[in-house]
Amino acid sequence: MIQTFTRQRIDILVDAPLCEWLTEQAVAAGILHHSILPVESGHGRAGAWRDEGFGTVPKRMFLALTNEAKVGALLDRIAPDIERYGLVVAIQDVRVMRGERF
Amino acid sequence: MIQTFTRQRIDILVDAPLCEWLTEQAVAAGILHHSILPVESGHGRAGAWRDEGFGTVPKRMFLALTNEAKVGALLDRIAPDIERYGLVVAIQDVRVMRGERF
Amino acid sequence: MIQTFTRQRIDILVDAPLCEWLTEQAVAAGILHHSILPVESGHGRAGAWRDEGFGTVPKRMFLALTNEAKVGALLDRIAPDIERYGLVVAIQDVRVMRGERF
Amino acid sequence: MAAFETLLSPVILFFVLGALAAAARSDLSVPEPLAKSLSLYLMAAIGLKGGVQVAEAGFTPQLLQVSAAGMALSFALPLLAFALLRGFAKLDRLNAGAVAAHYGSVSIVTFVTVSDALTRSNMAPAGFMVAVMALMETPAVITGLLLARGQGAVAGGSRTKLMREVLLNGSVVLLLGAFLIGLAIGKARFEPISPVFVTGFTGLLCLFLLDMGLIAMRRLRESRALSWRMAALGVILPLLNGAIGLAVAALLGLDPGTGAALAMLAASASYIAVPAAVRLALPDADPGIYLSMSLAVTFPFNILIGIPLLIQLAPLVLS
Amino acid sequence: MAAFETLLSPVILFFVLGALAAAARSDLSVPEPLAKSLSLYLMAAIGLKGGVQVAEAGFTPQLLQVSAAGMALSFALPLLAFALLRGFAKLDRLNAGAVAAHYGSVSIVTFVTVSDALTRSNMAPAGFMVAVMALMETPAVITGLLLARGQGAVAGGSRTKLMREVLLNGSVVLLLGAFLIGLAIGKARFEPISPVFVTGFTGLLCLFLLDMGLIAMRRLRESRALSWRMAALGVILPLLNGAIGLAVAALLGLDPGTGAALAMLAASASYIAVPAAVRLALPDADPGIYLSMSLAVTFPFNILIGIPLLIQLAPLVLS
Amino acid sequence: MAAFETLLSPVILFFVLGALAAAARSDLSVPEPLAKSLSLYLMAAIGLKGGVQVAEAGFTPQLLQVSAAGMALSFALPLLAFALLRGFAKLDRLNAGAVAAHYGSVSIVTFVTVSDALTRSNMAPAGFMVAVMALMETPAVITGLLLARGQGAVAGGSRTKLMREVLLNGSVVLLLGAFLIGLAIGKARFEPISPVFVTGFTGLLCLFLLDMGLIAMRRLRESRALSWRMAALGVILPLLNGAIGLAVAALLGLDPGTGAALAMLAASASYIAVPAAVRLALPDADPGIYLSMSLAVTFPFNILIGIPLLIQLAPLVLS
Ligand SMILES: Nc1ncnc2c1ncn2[C@@H]1O[C@H](COP(=O)(O)O)[C@@H](O)[C@H]1O
Ligand SMILES: Nc1ncnc2c1ncn2[C@@H]1O[C@H](COP(=O)(O)O)[C@@H](O)[C@H]1O
Ligand SMILES: Nc1ncnc2c1ncn2[C@@H]1O[C@H](COP(=O)(O)O)[C@@H](O)[C@H]1O
Ligand code: NA
Ligand code: NA
Ligand code: NA
Repeated sequence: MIQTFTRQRIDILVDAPLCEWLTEQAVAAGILHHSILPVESGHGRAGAWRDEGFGTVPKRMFLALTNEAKVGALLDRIAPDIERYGLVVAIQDVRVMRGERF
Repeated sequence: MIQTFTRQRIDILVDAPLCEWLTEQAVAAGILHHSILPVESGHGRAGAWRDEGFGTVPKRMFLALTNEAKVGALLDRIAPDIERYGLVVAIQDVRVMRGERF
Repeated sequence: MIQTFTRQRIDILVDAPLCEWLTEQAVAAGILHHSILPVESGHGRAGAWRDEGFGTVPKRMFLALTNEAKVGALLDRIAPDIERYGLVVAIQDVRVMRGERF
Repeated sequence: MAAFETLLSPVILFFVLGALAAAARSDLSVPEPLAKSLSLYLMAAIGLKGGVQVAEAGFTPQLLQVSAAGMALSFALPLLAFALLRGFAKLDRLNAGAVAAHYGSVSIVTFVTVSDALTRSNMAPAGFMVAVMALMETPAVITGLLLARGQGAVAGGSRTKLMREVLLNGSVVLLLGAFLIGLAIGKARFEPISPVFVTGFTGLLCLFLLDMGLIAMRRLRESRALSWRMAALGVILPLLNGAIGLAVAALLGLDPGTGAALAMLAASASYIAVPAAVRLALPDADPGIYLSMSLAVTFPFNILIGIPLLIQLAPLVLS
Repeated sequence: MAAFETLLSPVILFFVLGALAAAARSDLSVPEPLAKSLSLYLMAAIGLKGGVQVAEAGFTPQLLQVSAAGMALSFALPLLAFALLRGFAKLDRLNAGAVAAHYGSVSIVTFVTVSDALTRSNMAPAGFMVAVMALMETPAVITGLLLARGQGAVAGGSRTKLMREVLLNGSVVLLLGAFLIGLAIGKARFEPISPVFVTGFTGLLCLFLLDMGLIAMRRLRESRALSWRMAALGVILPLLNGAIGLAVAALLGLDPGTGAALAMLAASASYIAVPAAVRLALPDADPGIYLSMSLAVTFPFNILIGIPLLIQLAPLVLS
Repeated sequence: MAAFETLLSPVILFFVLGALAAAARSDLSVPEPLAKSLSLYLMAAIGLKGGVQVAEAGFTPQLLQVSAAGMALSFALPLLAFALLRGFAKLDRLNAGAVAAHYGSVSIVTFVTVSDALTRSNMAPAGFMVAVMALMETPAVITGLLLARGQGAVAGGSRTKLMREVLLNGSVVLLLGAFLIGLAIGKARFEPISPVFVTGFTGLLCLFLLDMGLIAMRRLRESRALSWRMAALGVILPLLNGAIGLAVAALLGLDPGTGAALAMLAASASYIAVPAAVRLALPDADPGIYLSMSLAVTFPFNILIGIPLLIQLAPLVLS
């Protein structure tokens, strides 16, 4: 069976206008690769929202597979802003192929 | 390093027309916050589908980060309908920041 | 509490034109059910990309819940192509309902 | 001749192009937001045009008669469909009720296409038929649910949600709303927006039918759930329902265009609004069955055979 | 009479239809890409038309005067708003600054709607008002940030990003770019594209306002953050700002159409460009407040009451 | 003069606006579904128009001659490109073959833009050129694959998939399908849909080229893979291929408009259909190279320099 490596997956729900800021933080933390998925709607403390083009600040889902050290570095960088930017962060262990890439 | 908490992530693939029903069940189970991601296409028992606007019942991905008790409460509520609504449910442990929020 | 089973979740970031190839590999590995989520933009070795309709090869997110044996079979099938197709693969344990389905 | 003419219209040819492309497994596809946008546009356009026409022609008692007849048809046609689906296609009660709801309701795209064809054959239907169509969309859902489940059909909590889905369904609201706007503004104030809603109509309809051809044929290819008996009913039901509609039109003394439109509303089956409502109310029913029958069989049949047939028959039956 | 006329225009009626549909919790909705596409289209269209008009009419010193006045208004109006938001609505400094930025800036859709209405009342505003609008979009953001945070407002790193967001904002670039294109091509070369950008304009505006009605009303329904004092300011601020705009127009000796357009730019509040910039620069401010006030209160107020009022007043105030 | 005229057309100016906005890092962007919808629209429109024109003009032996010549060019031009990519730009065999496939194929947007410009200069190309373009899209892919990999190029399983992708590619199907529809309906039945497909054409093309300007420039900014030698070939290849195309046109005795269109088909490089096919067939080739060369260098070069040049040259070369 093909060899796998344990790395981490970090998912961050982030406001679309703050996406660029977040990816810059990720790069600064050494996370050079990521993907952004669309989010259609949601429900939070501020009530329900739906991306209808106008009238809300829509969310995106930032997703990166990387190693523990870099996840730690990213968390340290964004820690002071998590609350005020309303970031929702989830970290999990994953198994990946091509371990050297992450 | 910043403190993290272990919580749960629940992903549910759900038919778009049943999305509202599902979020009501989540609220009733105490899960007040969630996000909905679009799904583009898929393959299931009923064959392949693709969201082309008409002619299929498209799917959405319900996603919530919350604690074990609330996940349990939600599962209990939806258990009788999982089969007939064709829900696909996946639960994982995740590490989150701001543990009190989830 | 409702009974859950441990299965696996496999996420694969794949170029849109290779999506059909990937789902065929999945079927050949016995993974008959999957979902495809849209990806909006990203950053990789080849720099940044954004799905603007033209001028990039956009990515999709292949997602399947299945069992360990089938995940292994799929990995074996795609192993020789992971590098040249630039697949990003992540595997995790998940808890599911209706264990017999996966 | 007139039938052949209809088949050579660009609208129909684009439908055929879409169907052939999907049959040949081409990767041609229309982005989903464009499909949804075009359908909003078509509904707004026909609603407005209908309203403006009624503003011109004035209210007639016929409007009320035809509305009543249309709603009666929508309530009643599922009964016939249900009987055939149970007896001939051997469907269980649940799925038979679900399918029956679709055949009692209407297909907006079919209506738009028949109106376009009738207008080109100098038999433009009365403007109020748009309102009649909107009224016919939902009664069938109620009959279908009762047939599928009996009285205690829907649990208390979801009943309000279902009623909202059925009565305030986006297409009903947009059609009736645009109809009322057309009524309110009349012909003069309609002028500035008529380039978009009238002049552009047939061309945009071509693009929409290209997509419908693709979608209908792809569904046909994917539809494992479809037995030959169900497929046969997908052809028989529009013929029966259309004949009934034509008979009602004759009883009401409608002109050929208006009568043909009513007949086509009876003959057509919903595949946009009703599937969403039925998925909610009858989650155990198999969407593969009702979507395939209405969209992959009845819809193309109506477009390619029903409409030309009707354009031949209507002037004969309705003096 | 003229006011009533305005309310009976299809553009406004589609807005009302959208608002009613959302109020009744219908599931009617416009796909997000269509909404964005329509807004791009509207900006390109008004930019082009403005440029072509200036190419015809030639540059006048008035153009510079009104541009300067518009930018001054955009810089200054947030001060008044800030004072009222702090004093009357009891908002904290941060949120008051954030909201103030929106009221100093402009709503493109409101401008488009008032231009359409003015043109139909034979008071078409001067072509250069499009450029004035583009210039008014962003100064208010600077004032708003200074009010919210004081001088050290934005950290060094994000300052460039913010300036880029503010100065090279998509809508500013498209409006000014299309304006310059219109200027460069002039009337003759505009002919081949005028069917899309002129003839189609009002019809497509109807579809866009249908969506804005839906969005504004849904936001109103969801807006928990809104106290009655904030809601009241959502009505008072456009009245005050509009009056100030009208006064400036009178001082500059503008014609009724151009003056009314300037007044409506002052009266309107941004809900597309500014929220994105403010989310970036003042992440601690509550989007629920500024979006609800500008989009769910002020925008409908301007469309339904402000525009008809202005069409009555402008000819009286501006000789 | 004529060249300058072309550059002042709104279509080109919107392309420039998009490119400048992207160069300045503005956040202006066109929603992806709108871009895809516009490209579908443009293909349907030119297909229809070409078909209607051929229905008017009748079939001529020229149609067959030019089709054969076009397909020959598509098969052969990759050879020249391959030689230069290997020899001058030092690309490895794989990437050279991949890029060569793009330069043998055609850019639909470039064709549409040159047709528009030629028509405005009273040199409208013959209607059948649309069909020629569709026929030229795919032969180059076969040559490119053979060059990249030699005979055993593609494994059995994926060969059918690739053939399907290449032959039943959405754009080929839509172009030829719409062409046949145009042929079948002729001028009279085209009337009702010509407001959308003819009158609206140039305006919508503006919006599409705005987006292409944004996309081309963003790709140029992101393209790390591009050496100056590759960039130089992005300019040299269209000049060479265009000259070859013009020579073939002269040999065939084509009129200036038709000949110029053939030359531009030769000069242009695909960046929509071919990249998808090549990603499938040559996954090891670097998309950064072929997308950047065709989209970020050759496409803008053809739009801004190639088309004006051709409009000057064609009347001279092709009597
Ligand atoms: N626990 C959660 N799980 C999933 N999505 C969440 C969660 N909390 C917040 N969100 C998303 O983030 C948005 C903003 O949340 P809030 O900051 O609470 O208003 C919500 O509308 C959701 O889309
Ligand atoms: N195991 C699975 N993994 C991922 N997606 C699934 C899975 N099972 C079902 N789905 C999704 O749910 C849809 C309906 O499945 P089914 O109920 O089997 O027809 C499929 O088309 C997929 O999009
Ligand atoms: N570690 C990662 N985490 C998330 N997405 C990734 C990762 N690596 C690559 N991707 C995605 O895959 C695309 C192609 O990556 P690459 O093959 O490195 O150019 C990127 O643009 C991202 O969208
Ligand atoms: Na019916
Ligand atoms: Na203002
Ligand atoms: Na070429």
